[in-house]
Order: sequence, then structure tokens, then C-alpha cells
Amino acid sequence: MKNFALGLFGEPSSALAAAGKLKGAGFDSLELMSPIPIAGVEEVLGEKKSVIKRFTLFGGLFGALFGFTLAAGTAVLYLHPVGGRPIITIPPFLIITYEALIFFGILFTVAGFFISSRLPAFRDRVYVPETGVDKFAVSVACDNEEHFKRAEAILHEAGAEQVREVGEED
Amino acid sequence: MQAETNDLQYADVNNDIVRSIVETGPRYYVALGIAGGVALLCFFFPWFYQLYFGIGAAGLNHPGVWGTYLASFIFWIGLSHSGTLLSCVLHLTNSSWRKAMYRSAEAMTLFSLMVAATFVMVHVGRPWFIHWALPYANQMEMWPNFRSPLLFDVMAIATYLTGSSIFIYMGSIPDFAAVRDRTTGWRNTMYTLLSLGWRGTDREWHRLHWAYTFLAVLIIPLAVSVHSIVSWDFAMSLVPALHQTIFAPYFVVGAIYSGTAGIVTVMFVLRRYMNFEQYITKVHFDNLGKLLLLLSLIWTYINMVELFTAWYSDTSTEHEALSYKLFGYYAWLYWEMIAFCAVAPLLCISGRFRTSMVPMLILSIAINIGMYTERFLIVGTSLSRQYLPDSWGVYVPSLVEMSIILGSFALFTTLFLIFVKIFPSVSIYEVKETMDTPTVTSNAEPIAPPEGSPA
Amino acid sequence: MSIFERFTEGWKKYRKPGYYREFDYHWAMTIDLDKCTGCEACVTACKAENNLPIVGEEEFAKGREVQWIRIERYWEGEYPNVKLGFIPMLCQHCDAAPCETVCPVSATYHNQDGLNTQIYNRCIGTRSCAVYCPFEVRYFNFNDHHWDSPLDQQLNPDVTVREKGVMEKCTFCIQRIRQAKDDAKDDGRRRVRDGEVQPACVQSCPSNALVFGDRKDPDSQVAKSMKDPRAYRVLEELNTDPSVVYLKKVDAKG
Amino acid sequence: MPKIERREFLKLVGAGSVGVGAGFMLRETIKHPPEYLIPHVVAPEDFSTGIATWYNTVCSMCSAGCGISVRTREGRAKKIEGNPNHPVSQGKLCGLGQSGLQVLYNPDRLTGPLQRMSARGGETFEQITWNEGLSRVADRLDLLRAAGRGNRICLLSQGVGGHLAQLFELFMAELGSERLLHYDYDHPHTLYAANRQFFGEEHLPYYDLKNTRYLLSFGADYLGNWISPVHHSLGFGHSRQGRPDIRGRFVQIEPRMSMSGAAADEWIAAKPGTEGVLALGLAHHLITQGYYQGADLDAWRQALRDYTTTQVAEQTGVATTTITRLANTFARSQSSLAIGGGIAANHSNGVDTLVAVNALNYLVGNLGKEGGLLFNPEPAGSVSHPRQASFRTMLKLAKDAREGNIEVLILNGTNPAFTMPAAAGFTEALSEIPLIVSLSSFMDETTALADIILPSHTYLESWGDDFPEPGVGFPTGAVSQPVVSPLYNTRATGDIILTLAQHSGLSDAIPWNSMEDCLKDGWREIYERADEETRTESFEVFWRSMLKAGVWGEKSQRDQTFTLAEGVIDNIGVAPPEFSGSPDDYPFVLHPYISNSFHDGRGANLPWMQELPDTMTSVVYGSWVELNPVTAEGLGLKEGDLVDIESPHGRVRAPVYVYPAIMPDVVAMPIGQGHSTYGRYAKDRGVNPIEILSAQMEPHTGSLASSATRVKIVATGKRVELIKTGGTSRDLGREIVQRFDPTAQSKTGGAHSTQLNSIPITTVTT
Amino acid sequence: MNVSIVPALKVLRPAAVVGAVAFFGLFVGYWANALLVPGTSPEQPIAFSHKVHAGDNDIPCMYCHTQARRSISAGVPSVSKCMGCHIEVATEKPQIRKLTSYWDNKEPIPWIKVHDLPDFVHFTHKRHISAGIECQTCHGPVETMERITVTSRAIDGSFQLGTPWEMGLCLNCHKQNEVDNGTDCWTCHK
Repeated sequence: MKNFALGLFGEPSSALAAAGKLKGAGFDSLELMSPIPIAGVEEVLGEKKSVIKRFTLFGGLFGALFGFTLAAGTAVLYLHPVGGRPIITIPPFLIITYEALIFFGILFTVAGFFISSRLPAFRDRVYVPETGVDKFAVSVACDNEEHFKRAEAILHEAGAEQVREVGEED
Repeated sequence: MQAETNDLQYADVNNDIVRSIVETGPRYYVALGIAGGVALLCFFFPWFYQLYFGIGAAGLNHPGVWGTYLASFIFWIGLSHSGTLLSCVLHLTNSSWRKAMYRSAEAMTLFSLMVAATFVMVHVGRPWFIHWALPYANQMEMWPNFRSPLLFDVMAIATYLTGSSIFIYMGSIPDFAAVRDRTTGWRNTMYTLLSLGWRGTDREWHRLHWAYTFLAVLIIPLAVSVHSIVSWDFAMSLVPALHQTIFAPYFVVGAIYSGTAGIVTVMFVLRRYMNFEQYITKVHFDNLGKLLLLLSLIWTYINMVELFTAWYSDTSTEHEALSYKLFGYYAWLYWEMIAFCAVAPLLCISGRFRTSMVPMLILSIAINIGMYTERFLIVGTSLSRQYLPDSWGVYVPSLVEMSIILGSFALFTTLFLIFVKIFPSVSIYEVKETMDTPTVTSNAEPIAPPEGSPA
Repeated sequence: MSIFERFTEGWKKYRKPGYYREFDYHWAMTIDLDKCTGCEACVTACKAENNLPIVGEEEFAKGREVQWIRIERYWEGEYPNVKLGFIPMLCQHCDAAPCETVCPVSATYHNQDGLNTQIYNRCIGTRSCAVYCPFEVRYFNFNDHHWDSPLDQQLNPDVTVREKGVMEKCTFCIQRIRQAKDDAKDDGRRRVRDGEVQPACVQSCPSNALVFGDRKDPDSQVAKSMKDPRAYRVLEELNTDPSVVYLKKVDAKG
Repeated sequence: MPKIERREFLKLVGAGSVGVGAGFMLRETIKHPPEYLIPHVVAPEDFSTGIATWYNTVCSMCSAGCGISVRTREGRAKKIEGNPNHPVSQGKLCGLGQSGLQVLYNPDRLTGPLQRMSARGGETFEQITWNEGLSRVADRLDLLRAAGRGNRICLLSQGVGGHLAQLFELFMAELGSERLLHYDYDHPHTLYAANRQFFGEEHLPYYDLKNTRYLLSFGADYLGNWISPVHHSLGFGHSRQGRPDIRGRFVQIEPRMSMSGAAADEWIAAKPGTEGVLALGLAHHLITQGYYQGADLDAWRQALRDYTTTQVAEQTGVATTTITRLANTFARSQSSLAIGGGIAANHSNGVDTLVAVNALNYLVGNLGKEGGLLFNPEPAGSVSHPRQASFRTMLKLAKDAREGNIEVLILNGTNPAFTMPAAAGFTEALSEIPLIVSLSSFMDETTALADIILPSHTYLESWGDDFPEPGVGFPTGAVSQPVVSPLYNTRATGDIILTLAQHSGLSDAIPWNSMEDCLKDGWREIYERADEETRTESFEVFWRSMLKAGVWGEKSQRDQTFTLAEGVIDNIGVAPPEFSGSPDDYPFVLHPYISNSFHDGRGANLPWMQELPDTMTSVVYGSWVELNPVTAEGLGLKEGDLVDIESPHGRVRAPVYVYPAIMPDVVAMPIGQGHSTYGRYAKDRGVNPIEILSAQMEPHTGSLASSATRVKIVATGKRVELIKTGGTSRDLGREIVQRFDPTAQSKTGGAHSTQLNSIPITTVTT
Repeated sequence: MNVSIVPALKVLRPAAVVGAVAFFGLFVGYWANALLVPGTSPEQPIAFSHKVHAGDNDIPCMYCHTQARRSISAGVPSVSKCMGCHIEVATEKPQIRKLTSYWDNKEPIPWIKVHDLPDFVHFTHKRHISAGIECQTCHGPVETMERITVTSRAIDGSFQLGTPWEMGLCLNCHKQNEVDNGTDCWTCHK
């Protein structure tokens, strides 16, 4: 059982301010929940590095290799000379390569998204449904009562409409 | 556009859109019943008839071995072109007017692609062996022929279908979460699964943004390649009037053109019958009208270029193809196409025209009729007049084909009607992004499902 | 040999353009238009040999007849100075055949005898090969065909009956070529002799306008015939490299 | 493991069983149905499963008598090809001949003896046994013979040759009847008559097309259907391009371009019926220009004085320059040949015309010479010409029938109800005959009138033989043998006749038990009087080797010296053709021509032939009317417009085909379609132009002047789509059929190598 | 409020189980059909035993299937061939009496085809036998079979009873033996 202090805000800017303050106060497992992406999160909570682009790049490279190998390899495995072309015919195989590049690029991007965003969620996490509508929430993990009090104070101070204590199964 | 959405609150967006999913009036069921019934009667029944008796059920012959099925295939592929492509382009260029309409536009892409893929099955002589066109290891050690433009098609369409379904799904995850929070019973179960446990944390938003952007970057060239490849089905042949370098851009422009017109139609219907007046506004129609004007000019230009090169080539075959197209058996269709696709869209010069809904609807339908004709003419006229005059012949579609074309529209409508009850047809979070932050606290209680729906 | 080795070896070997034009045989046909009388004996012979369907009046009216070899006619001039030219049109067995590249399932390909062939039971019926063929000699089975009993007893057991949804075309009577090779093997010969095998159309041609043989063999009748100054190929400008060569009709004046 | 509720359990069981059931049925439905391997009870010696066996026999689809080889597999005939050993066909065969398979396997064949159950005209027949049928016929024959009224029996057969014809002779003679007739619509009576007039003998000569260098054909569609088209085609091909540095040239003179006209180097349209005048015009030119230097030059000059070039040009419509050019080339070419027949002979002046053509041959001196006209020896066996019934004979028969002088008519294969003009009233006459017996294999128009049908085998199931007429320059003959066992409860024509003979107690004169025995006896005679080479082995060896080779021939050739018959020169001259109907009411001359596919209509029940595009027009399945483009335009007619072709004797309705190569005042229609019965492929398809012909005859021979009927064209305002393969028959400058100018080639000289470059020939590398 | 997808998955589990059972049943049914109604080893009109003839008595295959070495088809012996021996041998056995009655009525025996190739396949026994290939290579251990069963050979060379021939089988053998144009489609297809 892990406890969180969760402050609800009506404005993204105040939520962002609260997060900034909490970060400044030494809370580091912070989460912002919002109905829309908030601009400027990174300035407050620090640069986020995403592995997705690597996935995309790798997927594309893999796809290109796969596509060409598929086309050229199967052509060699079973010879079907057609239309006076060489067995390994570069121009059409490049089209296959191109399509496979995109195909695997897409698939790997999705995989990257799933991995880096920790979705799908197999256990319940801190969540308030209002953040899906019009509330901006800042949640912060609190090890003990004292932590919670401090966080609550900071949240209130930043203009939280409401501060809740929520728990999360481990 | 802000002017019209100003009085909207965040919560209203949720309410409106969740309501559009959950609350279903009898009109919907009637529409679904009619569309589904027509799809069954006019699409599947004739198709099964054709499967049993052979392609002979269609009006195909020698030399008209390709007919409306292929024309329909290109038409539907073309229709699919503006949804995801437009959405991607507008996403990357950060246009805000995209946000209210892109979801349904993408859905249009998805479903027209599905219908197009079905037409592949309808078109081929032995669809029960269609899996041979897919690369998979088998005891025959036979692989598909990767040199064939048709196989490029298989690869491109499979990729495009995968890509655009992933794209629409990825963009909908936050909305699924929003709908999840407001529904109960089986819908809640479904949306729980669909939303994958989305919470809207900063991390998730960040990852989604990047993934979405990468997808958009990948899908734009893909979409262009898809229709280029479709054009190569024709252009790689030696048939006079088909064997042309201009075909790829011609097809791509035509595809975007007909797709944009398709979006206008869909927008009109959504706005009128899903009560999205506040989201889909005159601004959208205005912008789409401008786009249509631009595309029609490009399309007309390419069309003229095509005619000119044929005329300038000074060969018997090209001349014959040209004069047959302009004055032959199908000439009335050609002039109909010019009227609908080159002349009528010039009306969009007028701002008043662009912002009048019904005229825009009529125009968009006319453009798509014209574009269907264009596809039919590409197949019909050129195959009728090839190199050996003694083998010339005329192809006329049969009743079965006509019925299947009609049924395909019903099939598309059916799929779309099912879509609006599952997907939030306007993106909740992106609409919110265009709005000011909320000032009134919302009522976030779950909306009760209508009477009689299973819990 | 591992797949990788096969691939690398294949890469080295098969990048060579036209490597497989080193055919075992290179069957070819010449058609002397000066001899052709348009009698259509070849058309009937082909129907008999290759189980071509009797499509019936309605289907024929729709333009769905099947004639692997057909006679095309071209009139020149006006009455009374009018001429009619016949030209038998059959699969040209192009070495650079556009129809082959387009088949997505490799149902049509070039075999080691230099023949453009169609594997009927691999065909899925996209009909694109028929579109790509500039000679329009590929025929599609729009329906299943039926032979009123006992007409079915005349069907050649060496040739399969094509089902609906399948493309079919002239094979240069590959079953006869196969039989000839078989006979040659029985005789302990490595190669088929010139004239030993003739497709049904060539066999039947009453004016001997059609000549068939292996053009790799310089002494064969067909190779000699191809050297005739009258030789030309239809639609040569398309560069499909046909194996069927026509000999021009002589325009005798005076 | 969670506890499974009862309900859950039932659900699972239910789902499982549905799955199992579906899986079971799935395999059941995709399973291949069992096939059977049916062995022989006793293995036959002459064929093995999986191995093709070839039998040589003779084609009976027309009267040319081509030798054929039939490929059989597992006892079924699979393909017919020309017999390479046979001098007529030399391994080649026309489309109609190859379609013989569909005679054998025709689904509309008569499968057993039938007798009529209703009045004539109805089509109800009941199955009877052979014994019943044969004894009914034989009893009647006996009765008549016993009463000495044998002459009231008539046997009307299609033209058959060989020993079957001899058997017919014997049989009818024993019955005491003179009325043995062979009837073929296209039998060249006029040609025989012209030869008798000119050469004094009633045989067809051998036209040496193979070695000819210049051929003038007056109306004879020798490549299509005249006399022996396959053999002529062989000669044509060889003459054209078979000899180094020599290319034969062909000129066709006829009002409507036939297939031979298309193949010719030059097609010349002379007015209908004036071909003979043109021939004499050419002859006149030969005489006046001094090309002919014979002893009888003066007689010729005298006889031909009226045929000056200008006069002939006026009469025929052929330009004077053309006439002189043709005559000069004809005279100067080393071996030139003139042939006549077909449409040129189907006029009231047919014999005159053909005599005139013969005169051309005489004057150019090609009689008995290579590349000219060779005289045939006596055929080794019987040929049917002497018994061939002309139109006049058939009218006589009809008259006799109407007068009640015919009591039994035995029909064998021929179909006069279809091939006689309605004006002849033949069908009505038949109804006066008390007993009509048909031996036909098919329910054709004439057989439908029969009282008893004793269906015979097709030629691929029965024994027979044939001596080609015209011969090939040396005595030859071929035996036709059954290539498959009979499909149905039918019997060979010969066997039926033999059985009837036995029934009637004629076994003394006709001692054979079967046609095979009859043939063997007949051939034993031929064997005994044949040359040394033939008689080296015993008859059995000879017989077997002949069956194997499919043909027998001798080396001996006839002496080719020739003298002109008495009085020919004085009587030479071609009368103007007479036409039925006045030119004012009926402005067009109808030219019904024999179709390559259907011959005189006998091929109409063959699906291959129905689907075979017409050589000239590519039309299938139906009839059409050929009109000159100018005529069509004048009448406001386009392709597919239905018109009524009306003669003084009736009208037929068919769609227009605009035909670029026909004279403006001639309309042509193909013969062969328009059957009212004759199986599913022929029935109610197209029209039969013979119906509306007038009973106009050629006076010498009494043969039907089928091109001598005038007609008018009445537009109906209706349209049909002509079923044909051709789209547009103009090549629009695409150079599909390319032409070669030999004079240009020899000048440049370098063209040879450029041609080669475009077609690389690889050499053997292995 | 829950965000985890696990509860939703739990809700779907019963339906999934039912689906899985049905799917599994499909295979069971298919297999049961193969077991119960094989079609790969049909019952013949006369219970002819290859084991007795080819196995116990060691009669060479081509004594009866005489066509095999010179024709595309191996052929089945004519009734007279059977009677050649059985006019004397084992005449009293019930199966032989059946044979005798066929012979007396001069009727052929309607043997059911076991080894069947589709119509589009060209296979010639002659070429394979002249290449020295044993009949058993394709037909399996016929000399041990009471009733002929469809047999194919796996790539490792073992026999698989009840499995029909597939294209891969032909290809494999042609590749292993490096047949001239052995993988050319028209070598086997027609």
C-alpha cells in the first residue's frame, strides 16, 4: 500500500506551479494528470527522454532489411523468371523494401509507445476521473503522514481546489 | 472558430460526445437497419451469386477484363486518402481546425480501405486462393511475385490499413478513457480495455505525442505511395492511355480530391444528424472548400496534361485512346466527369458558397460521382481500345456489378454507423485543446445508459 | 546448403540480367502471312487439342470466347481495290513478357524452354496479365464450362480443364513438347529433333504457313525461316521480344 | 482451478460439441469424392491406358476424301489430324474435318432405331428394336420386289464412294430399282459436264497448284470449300513460298471476295455470270497477241471473234487494261493454270463458263503439264459421280413421289429438305411417299419426315473406303476403319443394307455378313490387279499394312497426251446469264455461298463449327447478309440492321454485315444455318438462303443455278448485335499485317541484315 | 475508479473459454472424421491383400501393374489377369468367389482409387520407374498392407500413413535428386 497526495486544480498553470513547488521541495515521484496535454511540463518536471524514436528508427531499419530480404530471398529460393528481368530485380524490390520499412516503423513505434508509456496498465494506479474531464491533478507519492502533510500544504498553497489522499495497491 | 466554441465548457464536450455514443435514437436504428439491409442484399447476396457462378456474373469480357470492380477499388482507396493523410499533414503543421474533424475523417479512411480490400476479393476470379498473394512459408515453397505491381498493392494496402487503424486508435486512447469514466456495464468493460488504463499523466501525454507524431511522419509518405502504387497497376502495363508517367501524381491528387469531397459529405452528415454543430463549424467547410478548389485545379491541370501528351505523341494508339475517351462510346461519362470535377468546384471561389452547407454537400457528392466516373473511364476506355483493332470491344457493367457498387456504399455507411457508436467521433481532448481552460466545475457523474441496453 | 548460402550464391548468379535466357530450348514459331489463307484449321485444332470450352451463344455475344489462336483480319483500301490480310494471333511467348511480371502469385512465368507459361491451378484470377498483354491473347474463364455429354469424352487427358476464375493461354502445346522430350529420352537422345514436335495449330495448317521449332538450333526450319528477309514481329516497338515471328505478305504488283 | 458451475459446464459442453460437429462436417465437405479404377475384363491388345493410339481412316465430312489419323486414349477418340501418308491431306486437315469428333460425340445423335408415332411433321418417335425396324422395312421391300415393283424403291444417299457405293448398286439392282441417287448440294455437275464437253471424259482433272506460277480462278473458292480445299491449300502454300526464288501468283475473279479471293494477289470483280465471257476475252487476247500458235488457230480466232477486249470489258465490267494485263501475264508465266467453279458455275451458263476456262488452259498449253492441269487415271474403286442427282433429277424424283410412283424412300445421310429450294416443293413431295426410312445419325430436316429411323454409325465407328475424286494423279484409295467401339445402339450403313439384303433373301448376290467382309473382298480384287510392288506380300499383309498406313497408292501414272473433243471450238461461247426476277423489282443478285464451317449445312450441329468465326467476317452463331458499303449507305443500313431478303419465292430475315469486297449490286449470304431441327446447336439459328432460291437450272446438267436469283432488300427497322470476334477490321496504320515489296528489297540489298538484327537467334550452348 | 484492464479481462474470460473450447472442438471434429471416415483407405469391392500378393508371395509389382514401366499410368490388371492365377489358386476362398463371379458375368471390378492426383498434375510412372525409383518410395510399404492406404513420405524419409501427397513432396525429391528442370512448374503441372 502506497499513499499519494493528490491535488486537483482547475487551471493547468496552477497545477504546473504546484508540481514545480513539490519538485523543489524534494518530492520526486510526481505525476501530473490532465484532460489535455499541458504545454511546458518539461520545463517544470525536467526533460523527458523517450525511447520511441529509437524504436521507430530501429523498426524502419529492420523493416527495410526484412522487406528486401523477403523479396530477394524468396525470389532466389524458388526461381520464377518473369518478364526477362533478373531474378533479383532491384527497382521493384525497393518498393517492397519501402513498404516494409513503413510497416515495421509503425509497428515498432506502437511497441515503443506501449513500453515507454507503461500501457496497458495491469494494476490500478492513482487516478481521479475528473482529470479526464476538466481537472488538472498533481499526485505525489508520500512515504508517511508527515510527507503527506507537507505535500498537502504545498498543493493547497498552489491553489488546489481539493487535496485527496489516495492509496494504490503495490 | 473560437467564436463558436467560446461558450462551451470542457465538461460539455465530454457530455456531448459521450451522449453521442450512449444515447441512441430510433432514427439511428432505422438508418443502421436500412444500410445493413442494403449492404446484405445488394453487396453480399450478389457477391455470393458471383462466387458460385463465376466472374461471368459481371459484365466483363475480352478485352474488358477489368471493370467496375477495379474502378470501385481505386475509388475507395482514393476516398481513403484524405482522411489519415490530411489528418497527418494538419497534425504536423499544427492546424487547429483539423481537431474537430480528423477522427471521422480517419474513420472514413479506415472504412473505405476496408471496402476497397473487399473489392479486391470481389474482383479476383478465385478469392478463395487470395492468401497466395501473401508471403508465408508453405509446403509448396511458393512465394508471391514481388515484382508485380499488384503485390506492391498488397503490401501497401496492408501497411496502410495497419497504419491508419493504429493511428486512429492511438489518437482515441485518451478519449476512450474519458468515455470509460462515464459509462457503466459492458460499455465500461469495453472502454476499459480500449483505453488500456489511460490516466492522462504527463508521461503518457508525452509519449502519445511523440508516437503520434512519428506515425504521422510515417503515414504521409505511405499514403502517397499507396496511391502511386495503385496507379502503377495501370501505368506499368503497356496499354495505350495507361502507360503514362503522370499517373502516380494524377492518382494521388485525384485520391486526395475525392477524399476531401468525401470528408465534406461526412462532416455534413455528422453535423446535421449527430448534433455537432458546435464542433463542426462553417470554418471547416470554408477551409475544406478552399482545399477542394485547389485540388480541383491541380486535378484539372493533370487531366489536361494527360490529354495533351496523348495528342502530342502523334501515335495511332494514343490518338485512338484519346478520341475514344472524348468522343467514343463512353464520351458522355467523360464530359460528365469534366462537368462535375473540373467545372463545378469552381463555385468554391465564392466564400458564400463555401460556407453554405447544402450546396457544399451537393458539390461534394457530385465530385465523388465524377471521380468514380474517372476511375471507370481509366479502366473502361483504355482496355476497350488497345493495340490490335481487331480485338477491340466494349465492356458494359452488369446488374450484379451495379448492385455491388450500390451495396458497397451501404457497407461503408453501415461500418460508419457502427463506428459512431463506438468511437468518439469528435476528438474530446483535441477539441478541448482549442478551448480556453474551464471556468465552471463540471458534473462528472456517469451518464446512465439508455433503458434496455444490457448492463 | 543453408538459406544464407543459397541467397548469397543466388545474389551473385541472378543479378546477371537475362541469365535465364540461356534456355535449354528456345521454342519459336514463324507464321508466313503470304501462305496463310485464314481457313481457321489452326483454331479448330487448338480447340481440340487444348480442351478449349464451347462457351455458347450468349457468352460469345458478350465477348467471352476462348481462342488461344485466333485469326485477325485487316481490310485495306476500298472497293474495288480492296485487300484483306489475315494474321493468326496467338501467345507470342515474349521473352520480356509484361504479363509475367504482373502476376502477383507467379502463376505465369518463363520456363527453361523459353515458353511463357501459365499454371492454371495457381491462378487467382486478377486478370491483370490479360490487361498487360498487348496482343490480347490471354483468355479468362468467366464461368465453369460444361460439355454436353458425351462431348466430354473428346477432352484431351493430357490437358487439364480449367475452372472458373482462371486465366488461360496458348502453351505452344507444351504437352506435346513434353511428350517429345519423353520420347527423346526413351531413345537415349539428349535433345528433341527438329520437326519432332509440332503444336496442334502448326500440325494442322493446310498451307504450311506455320513453322515451329527450336530456334537455338541453327539448322532448324524455324531458325532458317526467321532469317527470311520478310521476317517481322507484331508490335515490335513495345520491346516484348516475342518468339512468334511473322513473315510479311508479299505485295505483288502488276 | 476454479470450480465450474453446472451452467458453465453445460455451456462448455455445448460449445465443444458444436465445434466438433463443425470440424467433422468441414472435413466431410472438403473431401474428394471417390474415383474408380475400372479395369478391362480382358485386356485389349491394341491400346494401353495412358498411351495414345493412332488409327488411320478417311474423313467423311466432305467429298474430298482426306486421309485422317485419329488419336485415341483409353478407347476414346481425342483428336483428328490429317494422315501424313495420305496424298490428299498430307497430314493436314481443315476445321470441319477436325470437328468430326463432334459428329461422333454429338449429344444429339440418334441412339437407337425409332418409328414415327404421329403424323408427318410432328416429332414424336418411339424406340423400337433393330429387329422390328429392319423387318418392317425388309417386309415392305420384299413385297415390292416380289410384285416386280422394285423400281418404286428409291435409295437417296449422300455422296458416298468406294465399296459402299458398290453395295448400294448391287442392292438396288437386286431389288430391281433404278432409283439409286446420291445427292449433294454442292456436287460440281457443271464441271463434269464441261470436262466431258471439252476433254470428252467425265472426270475431274488434277489441278497442279503446287507447281503453278500463275493461277486464274474463276469463282472457284478452292481454298475454302471447292472440291478438295485441304489439298489445294497445300498446293497454294507450296506455290507461294515453298520453292526458292519462285512465288506463284494467284488471281481470283468473282463478284464477292471469297477466302481464296482474300488469299489471292489480286481480286477482280466481274459482273455475276460473266466470268466465262472474261475467260473468253482473255482467250481472245491470247489468240490475237500470238501467244497461241496451234494448228487450230484459225478456228479459235473465228470462234472468239466476238470476244474482243472492249466488248468483254463492257460485258464484264472489268477494265480493258486489266484484261490485257491478266492475259499477258497468263500467257507469259511458265506454268499458268485457270480453274473455274463455285459461283461462276452456279449460273444458267455454268457449263459454258467452265468450258471457256478449259479453253484458256488449252490455249496456254498447260494440259498434262506440271503446274497445269493433269489427267487422272481411272479411280481404283467406285466413285459416286455417275449416280449424283442433279437438281433436275431431284425434281423428277419429287414429281414421281407426288404421282405415287415411289413407295419406299431410303435416305442415307443426305438432307434434301434443307438443301433444296422451297420452290422445288421437295418436302411436300416426300409426304406422298408411304414409307420413308432414314439411316441418318442425326435428326435432320429430312429424317424428321421419316417413318422409320435406323440410325447408322458415324464414320469413325464404321468400315468403309474411299477413292478420292479428283484423284491425285495416280491410283489411290484408303480404307476407313472404326476407331472407337460404337457409342450407341446404332449400326453401320453397310451392315444395315447387308441385313436388309439377307432379310430379303438376296444373299446369293450379296453374300457378305458384314461391311468388313465386303470391303476385304473388294480390296482383294484391287490387290490382285494392282502393280507388282503392291503384290509382293500376301493379301492379309497388304490389308494390315494398308490399315496401318491408312492409304494405298500405285506409282503408275496416266498418259497425259490430250486431244480436243469434236466440235468444241465451234460451239464455244458464253451466253448471258439468266436471272429469276426482274431487275426493276429485284435489284440485287443473291449469292448464297457455302460456308467453310458448315459446308452445305451438315456442320451446323457441331459446336466447334458454330463457334468458329467465319473466315471473312468473323461472325459466329447465325446468318448475315453481306452488302457493299456503298449499297449499305445508300439504303441507310448499318451492321446489325435486320433486313428481309425477298426473292420471287420467299423471304428470309437476317442482319446486315457491311462487306468491303462485294459488288454493289450483289448480296451474299452463307449457307448452313437455318435448321429447323438438327440438334441443339443448329436448331433455330440463322436462316437458310437456299429456301428463297428460284428453281433456275443450268440447262445442260440440270444443276441448280444457285446464284441466279434476284432479290430485293427490305429494311425492317430492327437491329440485332452481330456476334463476332472482330472489333475493327482496319489496322489504322499500325502495321499489324505488314506487306513486303519484293522489288524494293532487291534494289537496296542491305535490308536483309537489318531484318536479322531485330530478331536475334541464339545458338545451342549445351 | 479503476484503470487496470485486468478486471475487464476477467469479465471476458468465460466467453473466451467457451470460444476456445469450440475452436479446439473444431480440430477434434476434423481429426475424428479423419479417424472414423478415413477415405484414405477405402474398402474395396474385393478385399484384395497386397500383403498376401506382394509381400508373402513376393509377386513383383509390375507383374500386375504392367503399364507402369511404359505409360503415365500404372494401370490395374484386367479381370482376366487375376483369373490367370485364380482359375486354379485358392478358388474356394470367398473373395476369390467374388472375383470369379465378376469374371463369369464379364464385368469389370469397380476398384476405388486410393492414390489420387488432382486433374492438373502430370505424373508419369514411366519416367520414375526408368529412373530406378522403387514403387515404395511414393506408395509406402505396400507389401505390408492388407488394404492400401494413402501414404506420403516426410522429408526425413519416414512414411506417414493417411496423409495425401502434396506438392512439397514432389519438389523435395526432385531437388534432392537434381532432376533436370525438376522445379519447373510445367514439369508436373498441366
